[in-house]
Amino acid sequence: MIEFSDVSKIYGNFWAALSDINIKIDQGEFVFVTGPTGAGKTTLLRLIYRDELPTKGIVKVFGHNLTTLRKKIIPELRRQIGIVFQDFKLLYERTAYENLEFSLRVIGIPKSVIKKKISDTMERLGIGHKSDSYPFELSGGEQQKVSLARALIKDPLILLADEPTGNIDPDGAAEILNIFREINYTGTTVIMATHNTKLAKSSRKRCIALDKGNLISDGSI
Amino acid sequence: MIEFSDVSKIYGNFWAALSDINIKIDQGEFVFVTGPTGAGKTTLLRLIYRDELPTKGIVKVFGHNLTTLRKKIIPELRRQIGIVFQDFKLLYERTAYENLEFSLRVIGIPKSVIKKKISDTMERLGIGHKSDSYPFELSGGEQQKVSLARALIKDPLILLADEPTGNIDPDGAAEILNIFREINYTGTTVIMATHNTKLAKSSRKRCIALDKGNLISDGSI
Amino acid sequence: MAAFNFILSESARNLIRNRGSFLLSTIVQAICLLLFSLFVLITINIFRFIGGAQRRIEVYAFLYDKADSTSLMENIRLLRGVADVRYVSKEEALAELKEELKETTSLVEVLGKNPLPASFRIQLEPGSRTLEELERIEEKISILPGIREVWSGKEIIRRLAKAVRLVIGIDIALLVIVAISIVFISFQTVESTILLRSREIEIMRLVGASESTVRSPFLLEGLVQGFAGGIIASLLVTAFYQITAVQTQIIVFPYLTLFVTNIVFGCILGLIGSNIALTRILK
Amino acid sequence: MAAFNFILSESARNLIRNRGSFLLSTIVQAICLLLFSLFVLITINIFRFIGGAQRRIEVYAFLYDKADSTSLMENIRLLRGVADVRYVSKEEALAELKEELKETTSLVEVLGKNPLPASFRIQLEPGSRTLEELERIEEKISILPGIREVWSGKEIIRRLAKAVRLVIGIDIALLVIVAISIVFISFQTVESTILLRSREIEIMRLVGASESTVRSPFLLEGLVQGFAGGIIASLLVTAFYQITAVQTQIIVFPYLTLFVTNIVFGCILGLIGSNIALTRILK
Ligand SMILES: Nc1ncnc2c1ncn2[C@@H]1O[C@H](COP(=O)(O)OP(=O)(O)OP(=O)(O)O)[C@@H](O)[C@H]1O
Ligand SMILES: Nc1ncnc2c1ncn2[C@@H]1O[C@H](COP(=O)(O)OP(=O)(O)OP(=O)(O)O)[C@@H](O)[C@H]1O
Ligand SMILES: [Mg+2]
Ligand SMILES: [Mg+2]
Repeated sequence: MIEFSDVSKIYGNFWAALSDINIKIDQGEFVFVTGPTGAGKTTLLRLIYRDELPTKGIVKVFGHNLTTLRKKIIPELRRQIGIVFQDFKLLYERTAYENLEFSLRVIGIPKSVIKKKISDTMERLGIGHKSDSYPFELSGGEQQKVSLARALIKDPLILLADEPTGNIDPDGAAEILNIFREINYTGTTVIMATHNTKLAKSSRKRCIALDKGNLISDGSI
Repeated sequence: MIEFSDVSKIYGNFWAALSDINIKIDQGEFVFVTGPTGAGKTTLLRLIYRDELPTKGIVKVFGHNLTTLRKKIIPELRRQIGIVFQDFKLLYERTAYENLEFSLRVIGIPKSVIKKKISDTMERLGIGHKSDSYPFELSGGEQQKVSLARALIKDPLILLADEPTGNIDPDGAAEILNIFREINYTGTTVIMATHNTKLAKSSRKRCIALDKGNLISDGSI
Repeated sequence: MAAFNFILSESARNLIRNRGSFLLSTIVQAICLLLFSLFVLITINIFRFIGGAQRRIEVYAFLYDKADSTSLMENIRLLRGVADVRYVSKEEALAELKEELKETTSLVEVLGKNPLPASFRIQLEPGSRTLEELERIEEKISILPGIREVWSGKEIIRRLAKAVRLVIGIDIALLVIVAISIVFISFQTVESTILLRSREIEIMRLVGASESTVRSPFLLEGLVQGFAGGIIASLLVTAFYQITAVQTQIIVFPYLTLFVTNIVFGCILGLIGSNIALTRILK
Repeated sequence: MAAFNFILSESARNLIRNRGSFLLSTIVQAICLLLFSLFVLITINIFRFIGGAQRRIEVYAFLYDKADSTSLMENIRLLRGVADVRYVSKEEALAELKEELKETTSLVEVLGKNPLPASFRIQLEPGSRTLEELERIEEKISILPGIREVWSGKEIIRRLAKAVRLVIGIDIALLVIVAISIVFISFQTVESTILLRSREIEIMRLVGASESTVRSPFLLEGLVQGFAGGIIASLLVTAFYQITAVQTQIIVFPYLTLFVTNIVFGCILGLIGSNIALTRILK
């Protein structure tokens, strides 16, 4: 379903964020991407949702070679992918509720059917009481949960979560991991980037370890 | 040096982010503020640099009652305080170097004397090679380190660090904690908010634990 | 398209958030269009005046007192380019002068004898109202026996031709300037909206919005602005119409045409401007 | 102040980043100022014309052929408000008429006898060039023996007074409109810069920038914009001066004054506009 073949990503002609990566992730897998700061975790995820193109090699998602994918198809690709951004990427001028609403309406889902969906998802993450708050009125962890809710709400085929617990306490992190496991059971491929090696280890899932752009291990640990 | 007397902070008339907090922090102390998401850690820090005023009670910093402090004095107060923001607050349109330069020039330090200082600080945090990168070209951890560098570079009397290791791997976090200890030895008061209770515990420092706006413990643990 | 409502509400949101610069740009566009309308108006009236003047071009041929007016008239009437010839006797000429000098009636009354000559007033066919034709006809008439002097409005024709060229030149120049200005203003406004919303656009794309969903609100903004500018210009033109044309009734004022033209023009140029902004900023 | 350089470079940065809307606003401001300059120009010339017309006001008193002109002249000269009296004989009147009717010399020559009356041309003192005074003097003269008829430019005076009121009214209205427009435009531009930079402002404040360091770049932006608008308007006025005044030399053109006024006016209004934006947005 997701396939990297000899993929390198070089920024600005000399900074190799990723070097010769070969990985294959099947539908329904749960994969951690670990590594220290600057290892290339975010870059790896960005290649999957075609925010960047590889400098070398081929990235295939749903069978499409992303390098040759027609521009018009990109939105359709992204609609199948839920993304939790490391920096949240919430709209500052909309409330938590409106942020979720926006992400659904932008892909053409009519206003009438989304109300219940939004409140359910927010309740599930424990931020139901914050639905009318603007991002600047939310604590760091609450913002992260809104970003998480936005990724979950569209029932994606692939969930990409970039450091989704960086601002959340250990108990909260464990809860979120449970939610990820649940949606993984329903068939969604989950890829989670984190520097929290301990969390990754304790979950006994496949773990892709990066360092300075190199793949240093791949498999359960 | 920093004194909270019966401080409550209520947002929007009903949401109590802090309730009846009494604490006293002396010059040269090293204090952790811990608690789960939404506990009020960021709010506590914001009261110290007078970004918010308490709804009730008195906050004193350097002997000034911040509620009655004249507006013209606020900049002078803030010049003594280095702040690592939870969301970094970097300027998107300036490189890492320019971000540091900006924060120094804004308080009237001439261009000529700051060059060496900036490169020294960046080297110390291991981001010297990224000085010409814009924030969007930096990984999450690297951005956090730039924010950290900006707080350290002005040799503050008080360092407020809000979740300064949220995007940094365990090794990196330990290094940063070492840097904090170093500048604490030179007399700077360090207050670090984190949900990483383990990190706080392992350092054997004073620890102010919050939950839902209430002070639940204060002392070394 | 389910996103249509969404696009509309997003556009409205944009406009409300940018209402200040929207207002400013709209006013400037309206002024441009108004300027253009006024110039079109002036042009139309100049052309009407020129047309009228050309139609009124006559060649005057003054006769000796003893000339044989009937046969002369026949000869002139046969000349190529001559449409009509009218004979004005000495008495009629005096009556005309009396008419023209209205205010000094007493002076005319005390004239002893009539010093004015009889004349032919020769009208030309439309195709012969040019400089060369006029010269040819003038020459042909002046050599006829019994003709004392021939006078034609050669100088007038020359000036009119010059005026026509000038007016058309200015018109084209102004049209180009106004069009460029309006496109530039739309471009400017939409560009700054895009910059202000660049984060929103990025996020829209990342959550899977199609290109048309991203672009439509901005195109709509350019369109609305052009439309608003056109409407305002049209209203100002209407006001101007009420003040001048209705009251004085001297000038031609194709007021409805101008009204529609302003709006159509504004819309098209607004769309072009926002389109340029979109293709320049959103690669 | 060590931050002065910093403020300058920040302002330059702002301007470069916003160059599009800066340009647009500056042009609009320039147009406003130009409009105002032109109207000042028109006003000055209208007043000069009115002054000239008032100075030329004369009362005509026509005499019976047998009247005693010398004693009458004495009497009139003694009237309050009369500055000077000139006697125009029947012959002089005819000569004048001849002069005026230049084109119809032949008509005047055939006149048998002179039908024109002799007259006094009475000039008034400056203070008496009002409607009431004119009526008083006219009445006084008309009852003198030997005076056939008195004619004065009452209607002209009435129209001039009306014109003066109108021109002053329009001037004040235009001044207010232009001033408000320029302030609004500066306000608008600076406001949108502030909104675009609100994050930067927040961060500046958090790292300890003084209020003046935060505000100065924006004030400077308003000032520079007003200044630029003034300069452009002044250059356009200069171009206009070269085209009209220098070549025709009919109109009065206090060209340097206008040049300076535009710039000063632009700067002050620009500052006011940006100041309003600052106090409104940055609490
Ligand atoms: N757009 C870019 N231009 C240039 N360099 C970039 C760009 N994006 C990332 N980099 C560099 O590539 C390297 C890998 O970045 P990436 O964001 O993938 O790291 P990461 O593993 O996500 O780190 P973190 O845990 O800190 O988020 C970093 O050194 C970063 O500076
Ligand atoms: N400006 C605001 N308006 C309204 N509510 C606010 C505002 N700022 C914070 N809050 C609320 O106050 C509570 C405490 O927020 P605070 O940011 O202090 O939490 P925190 O301890 O820093 O949490 P985290 O670990 O997630 O950063 C949260 O529930 C938050 O939603
Ligand atoms: Mg990352
Ligand atoms: Mg916080």
